[in-house]
Amino acid sequence: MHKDLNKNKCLQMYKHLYLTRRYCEMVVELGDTGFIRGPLHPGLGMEAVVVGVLNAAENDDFIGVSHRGQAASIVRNVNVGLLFAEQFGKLEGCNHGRGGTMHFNLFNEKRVFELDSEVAGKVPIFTGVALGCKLKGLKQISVVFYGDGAMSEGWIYESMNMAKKFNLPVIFVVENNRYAVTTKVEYSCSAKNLTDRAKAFGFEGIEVDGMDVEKIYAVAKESVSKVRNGGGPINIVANTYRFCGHFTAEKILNLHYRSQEEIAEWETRDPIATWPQKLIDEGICSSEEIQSVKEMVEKEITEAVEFAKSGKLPKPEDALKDMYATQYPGSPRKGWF
Amino acid sequence: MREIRYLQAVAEALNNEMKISDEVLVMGEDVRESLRGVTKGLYTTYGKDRVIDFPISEQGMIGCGIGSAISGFRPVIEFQINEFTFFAFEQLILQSQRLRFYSGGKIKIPLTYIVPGSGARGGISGQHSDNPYSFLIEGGMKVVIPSCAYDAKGLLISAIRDNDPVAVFLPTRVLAEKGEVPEEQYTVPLGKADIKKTGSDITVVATGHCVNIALEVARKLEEEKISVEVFDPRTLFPFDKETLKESISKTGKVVIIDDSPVSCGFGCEVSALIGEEYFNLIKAPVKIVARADVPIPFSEPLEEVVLPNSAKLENAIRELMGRTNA
Amino acid sequence: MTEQISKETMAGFFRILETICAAKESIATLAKNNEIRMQVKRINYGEEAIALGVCTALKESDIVINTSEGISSLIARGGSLNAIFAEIFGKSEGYNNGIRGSFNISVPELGIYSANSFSDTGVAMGTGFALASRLKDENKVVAAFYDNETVNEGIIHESMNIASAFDLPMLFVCKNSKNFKGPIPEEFLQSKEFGSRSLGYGLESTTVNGMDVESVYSTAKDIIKSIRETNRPAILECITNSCREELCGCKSNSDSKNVNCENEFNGKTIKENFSKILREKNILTQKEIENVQTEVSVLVKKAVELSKAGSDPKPENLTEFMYADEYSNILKTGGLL
Amino acid sequence: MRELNSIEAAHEGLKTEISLDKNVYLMKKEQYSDKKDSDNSNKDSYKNDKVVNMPKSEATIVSTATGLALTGLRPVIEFNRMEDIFLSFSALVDQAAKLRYMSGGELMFPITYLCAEEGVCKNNDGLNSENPYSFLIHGGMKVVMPSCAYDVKGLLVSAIRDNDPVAVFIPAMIRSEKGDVPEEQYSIPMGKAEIKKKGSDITVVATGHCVNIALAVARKLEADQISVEVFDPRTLFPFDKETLKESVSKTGKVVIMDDSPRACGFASMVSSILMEEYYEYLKKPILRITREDIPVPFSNSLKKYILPDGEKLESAIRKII
Repeated sequence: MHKDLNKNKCLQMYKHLYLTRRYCEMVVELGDTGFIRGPLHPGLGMEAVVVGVLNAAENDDFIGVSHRGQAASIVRNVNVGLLFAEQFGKLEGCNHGRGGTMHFNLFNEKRVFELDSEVAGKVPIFTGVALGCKLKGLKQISVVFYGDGAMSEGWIYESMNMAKKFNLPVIFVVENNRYAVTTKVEYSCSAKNLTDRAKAFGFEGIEVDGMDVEKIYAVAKESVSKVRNGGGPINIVANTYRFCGHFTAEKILNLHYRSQEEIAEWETRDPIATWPQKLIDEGICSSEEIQSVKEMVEKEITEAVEFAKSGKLPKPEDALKDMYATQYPGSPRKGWF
Repeated sequence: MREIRYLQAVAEALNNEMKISDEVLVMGEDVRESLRGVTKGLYTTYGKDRVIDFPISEQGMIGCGIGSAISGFRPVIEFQINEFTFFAFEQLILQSQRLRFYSGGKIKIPLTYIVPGSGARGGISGQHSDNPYSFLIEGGMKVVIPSCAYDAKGLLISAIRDNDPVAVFLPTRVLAEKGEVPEEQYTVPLGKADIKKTGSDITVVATGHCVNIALEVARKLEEEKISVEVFDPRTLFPFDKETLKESISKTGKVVIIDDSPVSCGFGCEVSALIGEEYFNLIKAPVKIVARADVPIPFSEPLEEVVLPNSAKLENAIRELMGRTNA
Repeated sequence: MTEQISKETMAGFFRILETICAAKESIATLAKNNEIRMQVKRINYGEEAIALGVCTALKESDIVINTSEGISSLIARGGSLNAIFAEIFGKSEGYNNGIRGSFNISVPELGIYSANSFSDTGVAMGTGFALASRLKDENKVVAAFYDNETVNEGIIHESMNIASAFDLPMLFVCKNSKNFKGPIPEEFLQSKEFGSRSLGYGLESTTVNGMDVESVYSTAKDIIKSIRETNRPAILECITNSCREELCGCKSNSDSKNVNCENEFNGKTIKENFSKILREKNILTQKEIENVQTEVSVLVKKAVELSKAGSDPKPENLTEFMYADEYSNILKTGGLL
Repeated sequence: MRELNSIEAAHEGLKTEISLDKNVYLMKKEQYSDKKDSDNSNKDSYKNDKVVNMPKSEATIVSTATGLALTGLRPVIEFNRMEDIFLSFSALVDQAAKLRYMSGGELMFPITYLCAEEGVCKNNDGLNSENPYSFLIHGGMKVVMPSCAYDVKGLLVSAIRDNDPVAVFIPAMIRSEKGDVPEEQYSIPMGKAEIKKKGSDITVVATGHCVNIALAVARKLEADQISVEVFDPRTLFPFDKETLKESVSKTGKVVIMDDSPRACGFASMVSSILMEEYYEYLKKPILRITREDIPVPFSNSLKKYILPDGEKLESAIRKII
């Protein structure tokens, strides 16, 4: 076990993993039953990456996560009810019903921003956050997560170049779940190793098993301290897998891009199962303690859903508010009179 | 005649064009598996050389399309998400649209862009719900937006056979609708509007799924003896002025309903056109019912406010009719 | 191994080089005298050998994607001076009917295409030509030029990734000038040469002295041969001292008649070095060299005279240039009421 | 008062703003200068630590600025070629313009995009002659377009102090035109139009360098007893409807002159507002004098055909009156 991982921390990480998993499962359930609108992109199977990295980072570091990065809010102790409320389109939600599923903004309080409609678009934004840290002399670093599909976007290349040029405190974390929707990473990415993309710019690229939260934690811990001490950007490539489809609608699409065997094989490495087993095997904690975390989580989830369901819907007449911080009469223009 | 869904009509048109001509290629993201349903089954029929999946690199993909179009192919590029047009905006406008012009008319770029599922899809929020056609119109690109299955098949075929870049927008809200579609290949000419319903009191210019809204409102108002003419431009650019002129000279009143942001949008262009050329035919203000100038919010009650809908259209029509009646 | 370049070829190179230099000098003079609408600061010196070496190493059926400094490649591929100058004067006899003007001239009949861009985004277009060649089994190679200005654009990344992932026959020719003060390589790139970025795409990169016609030609010849055989793209990085006022800030053109960059480079260096080699190798005598120079300058003068007397393009043709298939009313009568 | 040209005025405003607010940074691409020597000296005198030289990666520069805003800075980005707007289009329209709303009004993006070499000028060829502001308006971004040196400084200062993304377009044609500019820092409120010349017969809505053309035409027509009111919106978006209402209620006739594409352009927007809200005042068709829907060709003889100019404006006014 890593030296910084004491019993408390280990159990805490388990809670993060399990809560994220339960949250995602709940979201899918609520989506199926019509409580949540639109397609959903849960990160089932990929929880360990965000949990490992965020536990290694400080609580005030800036985090930009992808549409499968729900774990980030959970690690930062956000009330899960705020996320549910947002997905229910309620006023109490973290974006007051404006952003919805893929755009959780908890930046002001928790320094976490989930924005991924643009695939790679958040990467330069968080490169900019790192530049801001540097210009303002802040000690924080910026960590940005993106998928293997986003690696083909020009923005990644430009951001990596800029990060290296300004020696920015930023960690690029690739959540390599092997498929950009249906396209295999070997098909779309021409680099022999994904870490070559970073090496091409002359900075470090580390590959790590994305299903093993301890290994991720260890790699992230070291990277965070290097980056914070002015070592410049680092690229972590975490190999992971999503157990579910790209989005919830995939169930009805009848796609054949991966085999059931492949999924089953990856499922044996599920961090939600392997991590507590390891804790018990190594005698760090008892199965009762694991069980009590589970119960705590179930309670939290139930309460959160209740909270969200009882929330208020935003008032229709507020739909045009908050477009601009400095308001002028007549803007934004209504589309009708 | 048989009835099929809008999306099936699109897929059929594409499939047949690929069958007829080896020059037609399909490019896009996840087009082999066909996430959007437009390219379903094409990969197994035509193979990897004609149905090409791209990495998520929109600029590179459009560039690749331009190059192969100049070399004699007719690529059909699918944008999986409407906002992806923004990523490749430079390639779309400055290159694909302008290369022919700046080469002095020496080259042809027969490209077709398909944007399946444009517009709000319900619960997909601000960055996946745009209808970016006004941007392309301003850039000078030909834009079509079929409103029913019949038009979809005919217009897509025309678009593919056209020798310039044409953007085809397929609004989410009509994709599942059924309509009569002939089995054989036929074309609906670009630049020709269609009167979806004739009427004598007021002209409603409606685009894409708004045509259905307009028809619904028209039927409702019929009971109140307001006769609404529903004008579907089908091709937004080049716009069919003549047919509009005929309609206006009959009715003298216009409401435009269009699902893109109002400022500098397509609605403004039609209104300005009327104000400039048909001012004397008009007897009342030209009203626009369009999206408000904000991104689409996630929450349902908010989304309803931002988007054009039948209630807003009805209000606008009533106001215009009332004003002149008074 | 590279075969010896024949004497005839070398003599041919000299004539082309001389033509390029003479044309550019003439353009610079015309620009300074405000006889053509071209900004002096955009005229580029020092990339002649690259264009010459690469273009002559290509087959006639191959494709060249030009940068905004396109005149060298045009002349190297046998473009007509008259049509080039007519275009620069904006006359209808020009290659693009006077529409395109001084930069980015596209000449389909010579296999030269150029994007409407100062950022050389035509590289992306190049992948399409290469794809078409592969699909049609034409065995063409596409040489796409780009320079320091473009090297940090994401579109380069996307194009290289696509070319490599799809095995397209493309040669990326990077014109890396050490003089450009804008994106200074040392400052903007942590890895020493742009070529090192090829790692990210699993590509081979070769670096040559871009001031040396022979080495550019023979290296390009080898690489192109291997591209044609393997269909694998490659990168050729040519280091130059080229100079362009807007990028290196020197006042080479504005201040004096002499085209002399403070960075000790101008087109003449390449020319003079090359003619020295020709003399040393007894390929051309001083007399013969002078003869070529006189002939070329006469041709250039004639082209300028002819172009000045050319006819202006007609507005009636504009819509035809814009659209291959016109429809009634495609254009409004903007401003022509 | 001393006279400055527009670029000098812009840099003066920007420099003062940088010294007043520690959060304002200038981000620019490439170190070379396109401008004249006088501008160079201006630029060099920026405090070095407040200028960030960015590699040429437009999309990422714009997006990076969005990130900077998240950390509380107020970046000013300088664009020097109009193709930059196209290259960074998604970062502008899909990120900067949308993220505040999508965050539920929690976040703020005080960013200024300074487009200082915009539009047609003598030596610009087609590519640099793009005028892409209507694209940004359609994307919901605030756009200002000053028409003289005084407005340049005042509006730029307002734009920097505004808490939202604002694009400031300084037309290439007015770049070197001089005007009176006070030395002290002042601001011109955004969203406020200005009547550059009063008149009673017809309102000419003119933007950017077209204001000067309109003024010249107005003076010329005075001799013919045609009194032209020249309306300069200054802020294209949000557009000042009230002032336009006053003007049109007086004249009842409008010509809109704008140097951007016609289809779905700024002129269409103004025209549609008139047709919808102020229809009762209108006595005549609203004519638009804009660019053709064709890119600007290189050849001078064709340029004249494509671009709006005084002749076209004059004939339009005469046609209406």
